[in-house]
Amino acid sequence: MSMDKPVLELVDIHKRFGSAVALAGASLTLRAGEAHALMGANGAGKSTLMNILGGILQRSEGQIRLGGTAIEIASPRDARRHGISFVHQELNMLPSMTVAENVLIDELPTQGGFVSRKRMRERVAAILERLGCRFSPDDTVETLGMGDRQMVEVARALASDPRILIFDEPTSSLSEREKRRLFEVIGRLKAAGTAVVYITHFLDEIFETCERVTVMRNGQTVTSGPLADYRPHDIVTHMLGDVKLEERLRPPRAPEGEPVLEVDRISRQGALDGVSFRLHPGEIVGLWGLLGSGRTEILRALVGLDGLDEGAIRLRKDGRLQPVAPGDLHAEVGFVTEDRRGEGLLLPLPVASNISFANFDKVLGPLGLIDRKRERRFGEAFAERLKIKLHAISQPVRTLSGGNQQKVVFARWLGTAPRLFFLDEPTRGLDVGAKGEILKLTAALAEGGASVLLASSELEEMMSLCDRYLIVQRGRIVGELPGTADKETLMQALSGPGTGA
Amino acid sequence: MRDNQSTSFGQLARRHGFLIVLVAIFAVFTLATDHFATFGNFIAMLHAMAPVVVMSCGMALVVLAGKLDISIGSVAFLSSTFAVLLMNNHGVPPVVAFAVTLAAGAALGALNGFIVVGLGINPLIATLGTMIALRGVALQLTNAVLIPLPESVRSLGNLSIGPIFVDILVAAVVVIAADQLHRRTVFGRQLNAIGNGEEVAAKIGIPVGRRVFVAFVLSGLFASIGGIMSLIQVGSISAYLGRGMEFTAVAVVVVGGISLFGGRGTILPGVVLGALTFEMIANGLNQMSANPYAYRLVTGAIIFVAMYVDAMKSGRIRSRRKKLAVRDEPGRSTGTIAETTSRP
Amino acid sequence: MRVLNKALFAAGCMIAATLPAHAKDFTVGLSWNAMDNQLPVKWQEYLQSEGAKQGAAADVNFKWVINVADADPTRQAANIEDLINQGVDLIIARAEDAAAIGASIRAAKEAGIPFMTFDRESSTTKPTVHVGGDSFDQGKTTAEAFVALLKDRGVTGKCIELQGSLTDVNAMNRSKAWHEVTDNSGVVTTLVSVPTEWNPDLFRSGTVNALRANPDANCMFLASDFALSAVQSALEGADRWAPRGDAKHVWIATQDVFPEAVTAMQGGFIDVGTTYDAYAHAQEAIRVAIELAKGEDANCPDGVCLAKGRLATQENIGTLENLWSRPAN
Amino acid sequence: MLALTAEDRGALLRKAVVVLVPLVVALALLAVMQWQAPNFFRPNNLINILVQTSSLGVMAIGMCIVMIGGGIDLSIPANMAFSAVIGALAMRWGVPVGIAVMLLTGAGIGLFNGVAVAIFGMTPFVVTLATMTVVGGATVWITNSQSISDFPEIFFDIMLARPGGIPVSVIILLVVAVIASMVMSSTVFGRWLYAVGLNPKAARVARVPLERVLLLTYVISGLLAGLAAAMLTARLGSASANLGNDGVVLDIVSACVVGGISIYGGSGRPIGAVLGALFIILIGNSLNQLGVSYFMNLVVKGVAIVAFICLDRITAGRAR
Repeated sequence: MSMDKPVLELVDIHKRFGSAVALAGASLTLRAGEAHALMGANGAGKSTLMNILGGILQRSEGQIRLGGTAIEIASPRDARRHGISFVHQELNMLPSMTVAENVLIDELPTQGGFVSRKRMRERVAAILERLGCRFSPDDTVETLGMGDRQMVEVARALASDPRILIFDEPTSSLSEREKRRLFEVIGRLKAAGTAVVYITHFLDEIFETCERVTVMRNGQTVTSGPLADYRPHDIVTHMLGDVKLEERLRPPRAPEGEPVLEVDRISRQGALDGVSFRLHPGEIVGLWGLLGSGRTEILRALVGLDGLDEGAIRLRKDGRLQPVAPGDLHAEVGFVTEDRRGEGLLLPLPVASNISFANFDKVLGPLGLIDRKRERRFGEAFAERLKIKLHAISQPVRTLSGGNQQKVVFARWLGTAPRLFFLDEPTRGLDVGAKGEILKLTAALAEGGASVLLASSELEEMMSLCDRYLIVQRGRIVGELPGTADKETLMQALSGPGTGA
Repeated sequence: MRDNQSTSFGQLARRHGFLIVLVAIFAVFTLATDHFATFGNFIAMLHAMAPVVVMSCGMALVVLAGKLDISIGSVAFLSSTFAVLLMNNHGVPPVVAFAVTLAAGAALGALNGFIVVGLGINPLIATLGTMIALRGVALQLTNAVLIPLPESVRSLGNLSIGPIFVDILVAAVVVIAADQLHRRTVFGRQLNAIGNGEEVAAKIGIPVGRRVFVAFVLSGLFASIGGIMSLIQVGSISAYLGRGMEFTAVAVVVVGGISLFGGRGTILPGVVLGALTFEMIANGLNQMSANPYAYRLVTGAIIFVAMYVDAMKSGRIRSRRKKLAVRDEPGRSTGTIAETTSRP
Repeated sequence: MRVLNKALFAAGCMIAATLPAHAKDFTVGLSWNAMDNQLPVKWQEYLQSEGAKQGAAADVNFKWVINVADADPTRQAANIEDLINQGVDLIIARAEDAAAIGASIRAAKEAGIPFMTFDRESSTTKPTVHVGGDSFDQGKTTAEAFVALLKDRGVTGKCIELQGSLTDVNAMNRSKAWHEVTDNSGVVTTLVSVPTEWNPDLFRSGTVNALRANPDANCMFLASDFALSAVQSALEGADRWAPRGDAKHVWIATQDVFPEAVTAMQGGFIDVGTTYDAYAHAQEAIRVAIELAKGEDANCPDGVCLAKGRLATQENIGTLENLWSRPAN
Repeated sequence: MLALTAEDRGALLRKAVVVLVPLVVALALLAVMQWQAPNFFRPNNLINILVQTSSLGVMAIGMCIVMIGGGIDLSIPANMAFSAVIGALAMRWGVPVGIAVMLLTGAGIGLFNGVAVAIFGMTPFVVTLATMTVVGGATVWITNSQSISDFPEIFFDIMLARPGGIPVSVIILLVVAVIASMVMSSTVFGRWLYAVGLNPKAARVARVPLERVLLLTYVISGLLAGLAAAMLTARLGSASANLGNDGVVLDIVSACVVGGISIYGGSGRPIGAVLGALFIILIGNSLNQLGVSYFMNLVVKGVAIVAFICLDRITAGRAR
């Protein structure tokens, strides 16, 4: 154990938003010269904790101690004053401006009222030197690759000489080489005595760079200690918690019949790398991977929401597989996005309009106009079938609870009776009851003969439904498991080959 | 999103596109008329475009922040009106009167800034409202009548040092000052950063509201300077002062390579080249005795070209193409499928 | 509804005609296309003062409803419709658009309201009466005097013409008269004609550019001198603003003789001009209005009553009487 | 769970305020008119107001549809003048040809805007600004700034008729308003358009053909500009370049803004645009009759625009 006194301690932090509890006793202890991995499934409370540390949110209870003394962090500026700096996951770049300006934009050095390019260049060149970057402070950011931009983000965080530096999923858009460089940088920072918090979903990375790990689940710290004491598998187990193996909603089935969809080596630079698979009628296929592994990207690329660089998609039409463009495939797919409020629903519009949105052909009146009565009946029929709780079919969908909103999304696609369903985190943010209903609904889809591609972070959910699993890592499908695979095997798959532990 | 290897036409057009157009226009008029490419005419063009350049500088600052100010014509008109009325009806000395104009311009800009930043109203609508209202006030004050300036002030319009008119120098000073402000001060760089992405800028810690507010104040101030210059040149104030200037300035800015999406382009030489483009067309067509209304056609066409280049630069057209281009080639072989790939 | 109105109006007219004469209210709707220079202001002033003066003598009590259309023909049409609906007794309108005003004239006719076009004639529909300046005669007077002057001085004039708005009948008439007189004079040729849309800025830039393209130009014809200051600036910039007798002098023929032009003419900068007699126009308009009010013939041949302008030269400018634009001193 | 959240109460309040305030303002205005200028309430004047509203209203509906999709079309008045002139020239081949040419010209220019905005992704503001410049210049060039009059009588007979005392142009406005309302509320296109304006991402996920929908909005606004051209040409008896005066575009935008159509897209209804147009005309007409100068009218209009948007924003509850 290190004898050093901790640089920073977050002790028993609680955070409530109204009646919702985001943090219920989270603790974190950072030491100088160490990288500390912060792990947790989606919604575990990592970002809330970091936002409290960064001064963006204020805690409800608990203590923050810096070098042993209790402090308040009232604003991002405050955080910086205390020597806390962030490298955000999404790069906050000013693309048309130079690297130097990007790094120092909020504290440009001046001389006689004018920005001193010379001093700016010198300061930034020194930081870039420390980072081992080969681009110049005068380069325009938009001419840099993603990795270099990440370095600019790091440089900006370093500009204020922080004692504590937080990396939030820094490698999600980096190539292998760029990743190596980042790790070297982290190594150098540690050597210089900086305390590093490293948030990631990639297990292999933490074993490479970190000395210590804290795992959070449901707003609490569940375990913390030297990384040497953990195996990858342990961490996954802590992250996902005790997976209660409920009864399967339906027994796994082997693929049967002719494939309805064939995906052939689709790629997009930086996101997907030669993804291929087949989908058979009536089966539920789980895309199993951690957040950021590329499962969402696969689904979105297939329906044409994001572009593709190469690859082919074939759909069964008239008895044989025929090539389709992603945009055209969209017409055959019921797509439930992970961002229900941002992409799934038209929040201010009535429930009825949201349900009828993809089903206008079924609610048209004699003049080719939408028949309000039929639209209402159509909506009500689904509301009843899916047990959507509402007081009027005409109420704005915004006013429904999350679970009922999600049912509206399902209702919309059910109406079109598609052969394919792509479900991306269909139960995100739902309570237990609503989750169960959505899962049953998913099973019913497959029973009805549709093929389902399901992406979810929750293992129990996957295990209660999937007929087989495609293991997704770094935009590739690295393996496949049958529906009978047990929890151990599935967890192992996440920390398996390619994660490099 | 932007891939960095996309040189070729896009960047070429961005770097030199408009210079080529400018040279072409220059060549055409030089060949087609006798007196186009003369020193005297060049000075005349600079003289004529001086007010436009000044007003466009203010517009450019606002546009660089990713906003828009279509009230500049009205601000110019109203703030100049104050000066004229003070001089003509109250015998106020010109220096004081014009100081009032500048103060009024800045104040009206501050009004715009307040509506946009303080009340959080879309700049287009906000300045549309003030554009209409301020023009109304000015017309009410002048009774919409053409009012000549006192002789002593009017004669300033042709004041020159050697062959160079003073207002060319004023415009030069303003444009250089605005350019330095944009390129070399903290304010200017942060404004540019806001234009790159308001949310990003806010996250990094730039005081977005304050900077945008000041940009509107400067826009109003520059509008009033341009108003004074235009006023003195014409020798009288009339309802035509500043009319349509908002659109001219937007056109100048766009043609000068300053992106309406904000954060891209520079005041020098952008604004000057933009203004020169339009002035050359006006002057050249005039000397060719072309139909004066052809000017608007050519102007519009030039704006379109500039905009196309702008859209291309911002990667909109390209990315769209890319998306559309992803079609399957039917002949492709099937290859191996993941069902059979290795297991862990 | 319309029939009823017509009937009521006709009945009203009959009653009015048979009643013994006493000072009766006569509401005039005055529609200005725009108030963009001193001329309409003066017109309005004179119309109101003459209305009071002549009206008192003829037992007609003039009342005025005035609106301005800000140079927009659509708005002017709407404004006149408003006047019709207020049931005015006479509409006097200065048209923005010579063709578009026809619709308003027709509408007034349908409502049984007499319509006087003022200053600018309609090119499409005949109003009850037109009163205005004789702009063709105005151009002609100026052009003839100008040609005579140059002949007398032995100068061959190469002129720049600054036209007005091409939608303004007066502007077109002046240009037509200028060309009719000068084109065959052998003394004066027009090198270039620049349309200004009555925009002072175009007066300036038009002059600058035309001089640039035609350095040998030595004379100008201005369709109006209301924006003289702009022309003066341009000439000063080219170092051509000089009184007669100076080698740099540009010979200038102008129209309207606004206050600045009076001063310039007195200073020797402008050579000839023809007044646009605001006072005479107003006087004539009121005379005709009173005849209409009384239901009598206004004595306008073809329904047109025109007041001619007077020639102004450097010689007589000091002595012209009743010149509205002479600066008070 | 089903109770109204604060946000919804805000939305309700907002709806109420947005409807109530213009109503109160209009009523107050009418009260003043009753007191100060009783002529205002003569049936003829009221019809006159409706006639004036008709062409502005038709153009405002076009703008409203573009704005619901999140765009703006500054070229409507210039397009209208151009269509009027081209159509007027085509009148020599008969009235139906003339009117058809007006509509087609308008729609054609709309198509051009639509392609530039929807396909090439250019900013609507500048695209339509450039179109405005080009088309405006072309109009002046073609006509040499002169008016084209000289139409067959039958044109006026049709367009200026007053069946049942109601002018044809008012009937046209009503028909367009009803159709537009139906299209926006009850057709697939309408639903798509609201979705595109509200949330393009969600619309894309819900399989809305974004580009085509946006393109169509500009074609519609162009078509309606052509229709307004026919109405105005008949009313003025002439077509000329200055039909497309700068002030008109401001009136159109003002009508939409006052009529509760959001500049950010996704909300508002055509009937709002019509009422907004009525409001703008009403202000002009009543201030005119009260003897208030046209210039103060401008001031009132400008302040009204900012005030309405401000009201909308304050009551909107959430920032956009």
